[in-house]
Amino acid sequence: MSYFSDIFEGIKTLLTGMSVTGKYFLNSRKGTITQQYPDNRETLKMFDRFRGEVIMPHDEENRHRCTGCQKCEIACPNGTIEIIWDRGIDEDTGKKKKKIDQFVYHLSMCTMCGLCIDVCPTDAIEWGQNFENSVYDRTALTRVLNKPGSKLMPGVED
Amino acid sequence: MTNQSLQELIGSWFPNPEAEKDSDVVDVAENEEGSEDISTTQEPINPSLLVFSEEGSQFLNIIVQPEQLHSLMAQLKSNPDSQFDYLFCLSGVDWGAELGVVYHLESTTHRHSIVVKVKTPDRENPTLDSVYDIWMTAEFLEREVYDFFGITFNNHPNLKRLFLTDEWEGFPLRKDYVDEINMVIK
Amino acid sequence: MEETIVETNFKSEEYFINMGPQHPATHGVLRLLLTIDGEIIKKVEPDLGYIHRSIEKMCERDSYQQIVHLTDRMDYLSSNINNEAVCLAVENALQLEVPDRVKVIRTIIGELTRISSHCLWWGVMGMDVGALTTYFYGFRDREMINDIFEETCGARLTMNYNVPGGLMFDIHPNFIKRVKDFIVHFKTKIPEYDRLLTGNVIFHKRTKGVGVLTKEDAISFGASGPVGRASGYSCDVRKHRPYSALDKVTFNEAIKTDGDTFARYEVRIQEMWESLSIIEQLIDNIPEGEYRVATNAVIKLPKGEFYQRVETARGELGVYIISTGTKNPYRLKFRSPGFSNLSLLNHIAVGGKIGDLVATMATLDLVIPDIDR
Amino acid sequence: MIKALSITKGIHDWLYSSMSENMAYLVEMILIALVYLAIFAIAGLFLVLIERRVAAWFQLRIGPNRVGFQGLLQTMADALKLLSKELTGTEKADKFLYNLAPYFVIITSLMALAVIPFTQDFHAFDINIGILFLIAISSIGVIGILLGGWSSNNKFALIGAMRSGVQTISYELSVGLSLLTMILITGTLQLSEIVEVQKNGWLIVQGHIPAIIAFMIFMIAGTAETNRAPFDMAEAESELGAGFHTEYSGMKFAYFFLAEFINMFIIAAIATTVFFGAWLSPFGITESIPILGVFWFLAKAMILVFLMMWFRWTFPRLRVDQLLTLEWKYLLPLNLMNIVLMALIVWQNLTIQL
Repeated sequence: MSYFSDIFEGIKTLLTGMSVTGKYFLNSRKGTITQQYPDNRETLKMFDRFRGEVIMPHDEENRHRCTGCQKCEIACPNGTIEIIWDRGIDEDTGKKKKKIDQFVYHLSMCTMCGLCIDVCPTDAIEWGQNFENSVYDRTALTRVLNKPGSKLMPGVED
Repeated sequence: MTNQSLQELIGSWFPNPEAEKDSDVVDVAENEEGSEDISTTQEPINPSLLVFSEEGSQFLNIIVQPEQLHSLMAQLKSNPDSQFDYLFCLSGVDWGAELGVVYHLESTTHRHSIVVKVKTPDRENPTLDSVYDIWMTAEFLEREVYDFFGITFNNHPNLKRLFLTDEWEGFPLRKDYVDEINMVIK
Repeated sequence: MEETIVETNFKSEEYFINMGPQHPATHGVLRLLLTIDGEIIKKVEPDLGYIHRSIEKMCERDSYQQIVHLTDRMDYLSSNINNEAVCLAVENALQLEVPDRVKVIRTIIGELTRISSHCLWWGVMGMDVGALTTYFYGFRDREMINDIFEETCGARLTMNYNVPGGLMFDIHPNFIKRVKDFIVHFKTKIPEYDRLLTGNVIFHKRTKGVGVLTKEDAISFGASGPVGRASGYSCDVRKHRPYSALDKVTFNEAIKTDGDTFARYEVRIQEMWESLSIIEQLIDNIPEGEYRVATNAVIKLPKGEFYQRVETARGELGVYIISTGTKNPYRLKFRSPGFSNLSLLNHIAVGGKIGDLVATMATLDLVIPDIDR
Repeated sequence: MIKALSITKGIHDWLYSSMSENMAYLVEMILIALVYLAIFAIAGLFLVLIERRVAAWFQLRIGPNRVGFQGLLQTMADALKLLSKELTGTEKADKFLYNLAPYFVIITSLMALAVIPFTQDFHAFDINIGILFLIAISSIGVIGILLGGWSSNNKFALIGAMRSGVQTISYELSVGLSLLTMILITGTLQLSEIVEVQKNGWLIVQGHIPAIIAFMIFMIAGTAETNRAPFDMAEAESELGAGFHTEYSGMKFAYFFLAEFINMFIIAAIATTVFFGAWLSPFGITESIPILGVFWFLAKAMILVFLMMWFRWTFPRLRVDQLLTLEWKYLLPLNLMNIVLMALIVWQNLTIQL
């Protein structure tokens, strides 16, 4: 009588499946896996290494660590980074030296591969944890990372 | 099988009629030059029409003339000692002067691998034999090569553009392909 | 006078259907041209190239470090294994010996990637045969792995964690604990997967005897990964050509002989167990040491040809580099598993119903960017 | 025509006293129709919301909880959005049939709704062939699906429609036969009388083993009849995109959508009436307060609706040929055997009377 045993076996497997979903239904209050995203902004913290965007940290005196060596520009696969540099006169030595004018970062082209940060000899750029990058105009995604009037931190090049 | 014995075996299938004349050349080690004709005579110790090389590669490389490609491939698959039944990679290559295809073969029974290379100097209308009837996977792989390198395969059941549209001009993976709008040269 | 011929026989007519490029079952932008007679499939013709980015051409102008990050975008579900493949190829070409620590970490993350890919596949497989809830259960477990990746590598999907010479940075201090938590968690979840879907009688009816691929055809079509192994063809690169730390671990190659959709399903479920066992063997034994060997800033490969095979979640990935000794590869070819697996779709789907085609495609586990490199 | 509650009785008397008999009759009919349209709309929207919440809870999600308290107004907002949507369609569609199809579907479900005995007094249309009427009406809905799929000039829609036709025609048998099994006990087709019989115990208790089998068959066949997963061949979104309503948009799509949920409710309501004593409370605890009958009826129906949702969010979909195998090889023979068994039980007076 495999006809009837098939039916019973079939019903048994179906009930087993229903028991799995039924268990989750009963525990649905605490088992929720989705996030209530815009509501949990306060508590939502990204991991330290999260790659949201490239930033250039500045200290209190508006100084950064970028020497304008352009290694990141060469390492970038997509032409995300453009460094506009000029020659400035170093205050201490009085010699002419390369310094950055604008560190342009096109977030719209960035694939977050991390090669620029990996290759940077002075740790001038690092990952920012901001992930809310949507804007109304894509030109807003082109950013100048060095703040206006910022200078090179002393002692970086040594 | 070791590369050495494979080389002896495969070399014996395509003996070189020219080498028959100076019969004291029995060295089958490396880099013999072959000529264009297929010989019907069986001279197992003679050097072969195929060019063997292991330089700069982890596999045994065979360079074969386009005319012998299909018969070589058929033998590689069917011979019980070689049994290369798994074509795991088929790549088109633009060597500058000539276009070609590289076949990576493996035997699932003997677990040895081999590389077969075929080149054609005709860049305008390059034509090779299809190996679709030997390994079915070649149908798609050859279409891909046709799409990007423009190499036509004889006896292919359905040779048309696979990735690109039918109206596409040129073959993008060739070295001389120019597309000033879409290609970003660094 | 004209003769009128009256057709007396009832005739069925074959017709075309465009399945995709926007279709729920094609998982991306794959277009299938179906020739159908009623419900029965007569021919399946894939039309590709909707998202082709010509990664192989891009590689010819990129440095070897930059190539690695492009491979994230091929089979994005096993991105770390793709990275590993290029890195191994470059390291082998340079004859660079990476530290054991790197090998072990690469293997652990690779196996985690495989589990996460299979979790996603399991969810989507259920969805394709109509059980929508599996999708969320699969994603729940995948989320844990993604969190591990995010903490250690900084990204969830396109991690670019491997660089030629080792890893971009060391593992996060929480890594080992989180992985162990995951193992404990996931060991209770696979039996649940079995109860929900594997044992289900409707699922059996939908998958058994559907899309049968014989061993000979599997080899001839170049099928690899779970698709090949379900046909009884031992094609696990991890077993036959172990790379990284895979020669230090013991695991079974999941092989089934039926070659149908259910066999492919079972192989993947079993692979999750095997991957868990590999991670368990390694997670307590991560050797101390460097996480990276310094390479030249500009990597130049010696003249020659290099081929590296790895086993991604979908099958055998090959990286074929032809180098002329410059900083860019002369030609770089990716042998992608999905491409070969797609090519056999017509062979095994013909004669089935539309529902069979969907179930078959689900177990081929196609990732379209992998095909449209 | 209507056994009115006291309020409705008041309206009834007022209407007949204030205008001529024919006029009052007409106005009363229109009023009843409007009431049922409102029930249709509210119940449909509510069931959609329930389905979404239940699905979310099965799937470890939260579900809609933004619009209104706990998302109560979410489906209302969706309906408003659908109202404002452009009505698209294919160029070569058969416009007349294409536009007609949704009305077939909603009118049949409205008609079926009229026969449902919500409680003793809340019962618009209590004819003596109630069950027969329900079976007859519920199979007209498939014409709407067939027309919609055929006329929209889309191959996916056509396949969906054909599958739906095959499916409904087959499963109609099982629905009918399983109800017939129960009619052997009641001896009447009139719904109110079927409920009367159950004062001695719900029919699923009275008929014990064959009744339980009939109930299971009815639930399976009923799920199939409403084209819901695991029998949602007509839609099968992973195979056919959206099936027969691929080319419908805006409110026309919403009609199909609402009708599907109302049909689900109707199947649950029939099962409640025939197997679970309709408005009768368990063990007669609130029999003295007749107005609570609506509550009991809806509670029982909702449990069955939940069961159908549980099916939907657990099981994979069957293939179209397996669907027919299930009907013709399993359900139909079982059903026929079951009728004989039930006939024996009724003949030998083996029913359990409480």
